[in-house]
Amino acid sequence: YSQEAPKKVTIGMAIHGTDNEYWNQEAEGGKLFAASLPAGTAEVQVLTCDGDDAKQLNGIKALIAAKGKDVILYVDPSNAPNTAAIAEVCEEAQVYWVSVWHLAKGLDPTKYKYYVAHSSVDGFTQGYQIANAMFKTFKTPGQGKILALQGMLGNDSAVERYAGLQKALEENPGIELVDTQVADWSPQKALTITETWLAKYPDIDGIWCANDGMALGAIQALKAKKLNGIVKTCGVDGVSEAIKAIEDGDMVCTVANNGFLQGGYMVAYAYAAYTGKIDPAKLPFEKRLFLTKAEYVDKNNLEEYKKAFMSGTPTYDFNNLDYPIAGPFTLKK
Amino acid sequence: MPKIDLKKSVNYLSAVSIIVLVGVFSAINPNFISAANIKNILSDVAPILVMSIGVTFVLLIGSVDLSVGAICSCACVMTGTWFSQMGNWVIPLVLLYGLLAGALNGVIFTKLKIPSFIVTLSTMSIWKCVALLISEGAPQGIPLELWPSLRWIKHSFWSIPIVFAIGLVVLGLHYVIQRQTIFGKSVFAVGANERAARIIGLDVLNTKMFAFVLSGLGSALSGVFFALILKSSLPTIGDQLVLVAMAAVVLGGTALTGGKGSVLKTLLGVVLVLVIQNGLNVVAVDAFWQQIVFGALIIFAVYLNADKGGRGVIIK
Amino acid sequence: MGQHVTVAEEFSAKINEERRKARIIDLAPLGIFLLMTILMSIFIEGFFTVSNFISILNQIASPLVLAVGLTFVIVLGSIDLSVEGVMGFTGSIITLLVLNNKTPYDLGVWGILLSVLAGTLVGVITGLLHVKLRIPSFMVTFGVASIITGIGILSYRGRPASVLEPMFVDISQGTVFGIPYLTWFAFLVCLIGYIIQEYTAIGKHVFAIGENESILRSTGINVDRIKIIVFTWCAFCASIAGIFGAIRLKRGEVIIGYGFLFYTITAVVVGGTSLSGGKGGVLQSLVGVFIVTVIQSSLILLGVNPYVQSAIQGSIIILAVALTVARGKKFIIK
Amino acid sequence: MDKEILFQVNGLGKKYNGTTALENIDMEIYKGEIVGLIGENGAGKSTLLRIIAGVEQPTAGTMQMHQKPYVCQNPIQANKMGIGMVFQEQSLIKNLTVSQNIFLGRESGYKKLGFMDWQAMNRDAQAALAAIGIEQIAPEKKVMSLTYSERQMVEIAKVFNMVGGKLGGGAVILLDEPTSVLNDTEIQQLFAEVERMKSDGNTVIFVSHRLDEVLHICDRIYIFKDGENAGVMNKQDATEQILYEKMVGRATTGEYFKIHRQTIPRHEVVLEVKQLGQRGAFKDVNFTLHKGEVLGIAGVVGSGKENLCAVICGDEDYDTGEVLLKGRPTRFSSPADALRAGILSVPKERREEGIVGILSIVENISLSNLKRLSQNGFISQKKQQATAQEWVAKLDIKCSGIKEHVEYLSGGNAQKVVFARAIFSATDILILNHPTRGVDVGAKEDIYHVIRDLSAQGIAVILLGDTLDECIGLSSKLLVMKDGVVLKEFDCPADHKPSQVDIVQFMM
Ligand SMILES: Nc1ncnc2c1ncn2[C@@H]1O[C@H](COP(=O)(O)OP(=O)(O)OP(=O)(O)O)[C@@H](O)[C@H]1O
Ligand SMILES: Nc1ncnc2c1ncn2[C@@H]1O[C@H](COP(=O)(O)OP(=O)(O)OP(=O)(O)O)[C@@H](O)[C@H]1O
Ligand SMILES: NC(=[NH2+])NCCC[C@H](N)C(=O)O
Ligand SMILES: [Mg+2]
Ligand SMILES: [Mg+2]
Repeated sequence: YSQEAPKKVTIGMAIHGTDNEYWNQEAEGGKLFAASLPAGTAEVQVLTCDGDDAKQLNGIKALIAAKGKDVILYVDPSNAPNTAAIAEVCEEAQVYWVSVWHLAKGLDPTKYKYYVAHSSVDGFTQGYQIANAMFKTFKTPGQGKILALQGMLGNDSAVERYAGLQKALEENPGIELVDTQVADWSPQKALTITETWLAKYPDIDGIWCANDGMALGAIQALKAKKLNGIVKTCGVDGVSEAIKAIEDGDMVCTVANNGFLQGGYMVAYAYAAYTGKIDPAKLPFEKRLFLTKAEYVDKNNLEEYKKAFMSGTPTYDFNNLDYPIAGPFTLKK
Repeated sequence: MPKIDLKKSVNYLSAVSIIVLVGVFSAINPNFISAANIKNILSDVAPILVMSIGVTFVLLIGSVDLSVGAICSCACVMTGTWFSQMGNWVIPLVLLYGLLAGALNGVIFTKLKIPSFIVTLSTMSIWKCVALLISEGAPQGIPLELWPSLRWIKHSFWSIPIVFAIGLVVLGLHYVIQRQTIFGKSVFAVGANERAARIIGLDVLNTKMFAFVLSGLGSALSGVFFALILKSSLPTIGDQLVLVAMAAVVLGGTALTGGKGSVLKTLLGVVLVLVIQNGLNVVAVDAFWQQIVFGALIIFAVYLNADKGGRGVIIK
Repeated sequence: MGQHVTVAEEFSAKINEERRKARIIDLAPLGIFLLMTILMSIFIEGFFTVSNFISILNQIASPLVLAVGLTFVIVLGSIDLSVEGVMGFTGSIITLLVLNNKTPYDLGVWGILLSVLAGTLVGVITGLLHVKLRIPSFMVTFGVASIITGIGILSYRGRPASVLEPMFVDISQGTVFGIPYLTWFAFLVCLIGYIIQEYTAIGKHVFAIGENESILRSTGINVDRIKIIVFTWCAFCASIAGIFGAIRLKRGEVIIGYGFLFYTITAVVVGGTSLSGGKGGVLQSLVGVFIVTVIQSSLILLGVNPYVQSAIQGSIIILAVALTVARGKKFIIK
Repeated sequence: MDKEILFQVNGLGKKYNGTTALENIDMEIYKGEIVGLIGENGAGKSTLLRIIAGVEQPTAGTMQMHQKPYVCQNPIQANKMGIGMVFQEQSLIKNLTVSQNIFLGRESGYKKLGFMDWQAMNRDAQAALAAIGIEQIAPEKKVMSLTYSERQMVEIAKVFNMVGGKLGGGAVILLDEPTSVLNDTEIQQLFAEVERMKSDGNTVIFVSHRLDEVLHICDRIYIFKDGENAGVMNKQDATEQILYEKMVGRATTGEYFKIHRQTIPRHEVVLEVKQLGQRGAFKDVNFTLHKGEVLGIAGVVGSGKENLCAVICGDEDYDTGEVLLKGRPTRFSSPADALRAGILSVPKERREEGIVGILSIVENISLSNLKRLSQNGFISQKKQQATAQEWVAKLDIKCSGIKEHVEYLSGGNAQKVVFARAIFSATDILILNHPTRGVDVGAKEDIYHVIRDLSAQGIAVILLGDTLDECIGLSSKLLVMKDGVVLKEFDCPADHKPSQVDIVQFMM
């Protein structure tokens, strides 16, 4: 083909899978950004990994092999340590990339030329936040017994959010965590476990769930015993059904991770570096690593939230790269 | 006898599927057969290959080993976690672990006479637990400052990554075991007709035992590979590999019913699976469609390999 | 020579002993189940309560239905890895067909029938691919599992629908004698499976195929047809389980099937059905499902550390099976 | 006899990609006769029967029944037309009941409201068994709990029943080596039934390697050689000698059991058994086995001889007494253990215990002695193949090459492979359990030669003969067992063999 044609960039969106609303939002965010570019200059390719580090790395290498340097990557890492391996691959291939959520311990993106930016949502804070909110809704606020449903063992988000719960428990000595189980993010498992629990702990005040899916499973078990709304639940993610559950009073709160925003803006960072609009080396630390906003949602701000996010896809001005920066990020040592 | 040779070549029909797929993929995107991508595929193949080779022997005796994924995870975690203290010396230790884990399967299987499916399902859950305990439930990266001592894993001879080269050596060893040792011959006899194997005077119990040991060893090596390539300890890395490894072995042409197959065929099976996986990304199949296309291609590939000769042969 | 006991007498004594042993071994899973139930009732707080039994009966519905289908496939000597996929697929599309928050359809009962039909059709295709293309069932169902999961996800494009259909609430919360409707329905499916197994020619042919397929072929029996029927039946059962999942969760996504494959195979094998075919049956699987479910729910009740839970479950299963297998010198175990 | 032609075969041929199993076969079969079919192993007998029974399709030629063209796609069609076959290898489903087996594939007659009426089926099965004079087998029993000979009777009952509707109308019943697993009483029972079928106007085609049986019961005898029709004789014109010559293509070389080559056992005792007993099988068995000796054990099925062998070769355990190997007490934990000590058995159930069907001849021959073929722990492919080649030639194993899978060999040739392996294993003691079952006369002679060679080398043999004749002819000492105990011991020197009558009186 001719040299004159504008270079077409492939935006690789490395997400976990297509079977979850949030992950699809990330991919959609990438597509929103691509749509904001002149037609024909960018295409989006979605890579899935199902939580498997090897599959994620292999997919990224395959994409780079297929498209050469005209690739930019958005990575929602299967696990934190994978960012280090990906950083190495991208550095060698000279491919600009960004990551979200997790960062390998000891990895400092600003030491890399092609690792443009990393943004995260603070899983620890999320777990902490929903726990505190839930405790406040108990008959005697701050007093009661709770159960906890954790996400998949060995998964970063699961670990972080659970640590958040632990901190909340420390600060609320009136709350007793009577039991905790792992439901692997699965509503089905959450349903089963909750059913069993309800046989043993009929007088429970709340169930802390590490994500909305599990909370929704637990709610079905509660509904069968007509305990929904009486036993409080909470989750993280902000999937549409959880919002509905909050509206119905079955759930106390959730923290909505805004996939559109993360996907769209982070890709915008990578693209800006790719086109030379920004030089990562010259950006200060806090503009390369930052926390993005997660929307805490409960009964009080439900309507606002729905207006902003649920009726249609949000629109963003991707030229304003500072927009998603909501707080400072600290590197784990 | 040319006739026999022809028959034999039919045994390696998976090669045809590979060639067909490589052809299709490279027609869609010529970069598929670029040196870089071939290198990608080969290094992706290595960990699954070493695991599948061991699994081949277990399937050859007609049993199953569901614990390979968990042993792999556990090995990956051990390597990743202890690398900071032991450096590369952790590798032999982890291989020893794999050997013992395989032997444990073998002992429970042969001494307690419990179906292998149950034995390995149970040890799978035990090793999963151990992996989580060692890693304290979360994936840990190998500290960046230690990376220099891991450089060797990225070495490659021309376009052949060192991991694949090691995989080939392992394959070669197993091929010799399969063809030229008493154990190898016994494996086939035990798988094809255990009653006869016993009467013939073969050591059935040790054969079974050894098959599980090899499977454990291979899985541990694959865990080591994952830890070194991904530079982290991942307690769930093996979860999805059990079915993938078994599928690759069967795709190569080794029968689940035992007694028929070869580790060489396993190489083809593994390559086939990873060519499909890699190809789907290289030719940019939509994510929503990837699983669908993957499944369809697998069925198509097995169909190409299926022995259409003997209608009398029973397919289970 | 002139002893009191002749060899013939010894022989009949021995045969009787063996028969007795065989009967005990056949009943062993049931014994283990009862023993476990007793021990757990004594030692686990909250186990011996009506509400716990109901919760166990509640949980048993989906795996039981799956196990009834899978039993036939395993007795054939084949395997079906696609049950999770079919379950997720049916459980997803049904939520799009009844009153829901995503699509305009409101087909009610017809939606249920339609999705069961679709799921069952997958079984027909699996069976056809297996016997016509002569691909081992392991591989066909491995492929089909991937395809059908993909189609399931595609059907709702990653954003699961939630069910608004009031019938679902009624079904999931309705009980007879305190036992949920769904569990009754699962028992019904189990009964149908048992009747097929014991009182139809096909049921017997399935066992015969597992034992020695070539004899059936040379008798002129249409073995292929039977296999297709069995895979269809299995997919039918998986579809029912998918519907159960959707009814219980009021939400359709493919992951409602995840984890059920090994759960169910384990239950079938623990019950006494051999993976090499020809042996076992629906009632055995019923017991197996109870054993595995009771273990699982006890570990939850005990509040065992989730890390260690699966390891304990594994060890108990080994012990349980160790007590139930015949272990002669010549006994062949694969 | 009115010579009404019932079934006709014209120019029939069968090729299996490459190998010719049958070529240009012509046969005429009359109503109400018993036709014998003999031939060496692999001569094509089973193939012909399978084609007639609809299991396989011919590649050339035509068939006619009642002067009308007979084309048959499957055995059920054949049954409807009045043709039924008892297969050479057992064809019952072990986990089904006797009645379910008898009516396998014909269940539709027993449906009541869509469900099976097992009672009705059991009643009919009882009747089917009674029709051939069998009362002691309960139709609701699972086949796996039956003995082999009971299973054979069930198979025969099944086939008789399947073509039963045609009784009097001229049915064809094909029996492929039905007697090879039956004892004498059962054989007599079978023959009586065959005669009855014949007198009802049916035809029986009877395949056997026991020429005396064939001469006893058949009216005419077809002889096959290498897939071709080598002649047909009337019973009156035939003798064992003539039949033998026709099928083998050469005359018998001297007397049958090579008695002139029988050696006198050496003095050295290799195995001694004292008061040996296994609960419910046998007890108080004593004997000594010398170097170079052939120790025959005679007895009907169930006399305990099979279990005795199983104990000696390490497959089963004993409960009382002791086994002394070269003077040392031993207890084998497995056949592998016994093999290390120098004992190996040639099992009776060839398909199940003797061969590994999906492996090649090469592998099957070498499996018991891989050590001998290895150097530094690695097996030499060359040696392995050379060995196989040697044995294929020595025992005249008919095959398309040494890489052929043993499952594709005829029954007799498969047995030769098993035999080759046993000898090649170079053990001190061989247990030969029906070593010539289903082996043709020519090959039998080869095997007898080999047995004599073995004794000459000093190898001790424990023999459970396929026939009593064989047992007497080959052995130098003979134990007679009945109901689990040794009733009598005979010396069988080459010049002074006991007669069958002497022995049978202790067996029955
Ligand atoms: N399915 C087959 N494929 C290839 N060759 C076959 C097949 N069946 C039979 N043959 C060939 O046909 C020949 C005749 O076999 P057949 O079984 O009819 O012999 P037979 O006379 O019954 O021998 P035996 O006395 O050993 O039972 C054999 O040499 C064999 O090689
Ligand atoms: N599937 C097959 N493929 C190739 N050859 C076969 C197959 N099945 C059978 N044969 C051939 O058919 C022949 C007949 O086998 P079969 O066991 O029926 O012989 P037979 O006449 O009963 O011999 P014997 O008297 O030795 O028992 C064998 O020689 C064998 O080579
Ligand atoms: N892939 C298989 N189905 N293999 C068969 C394993 C059978 C094994 N003996 C069991 O019962 O567990
Ligand atoms: Mg024959
Ligand atoms: Mg024969």
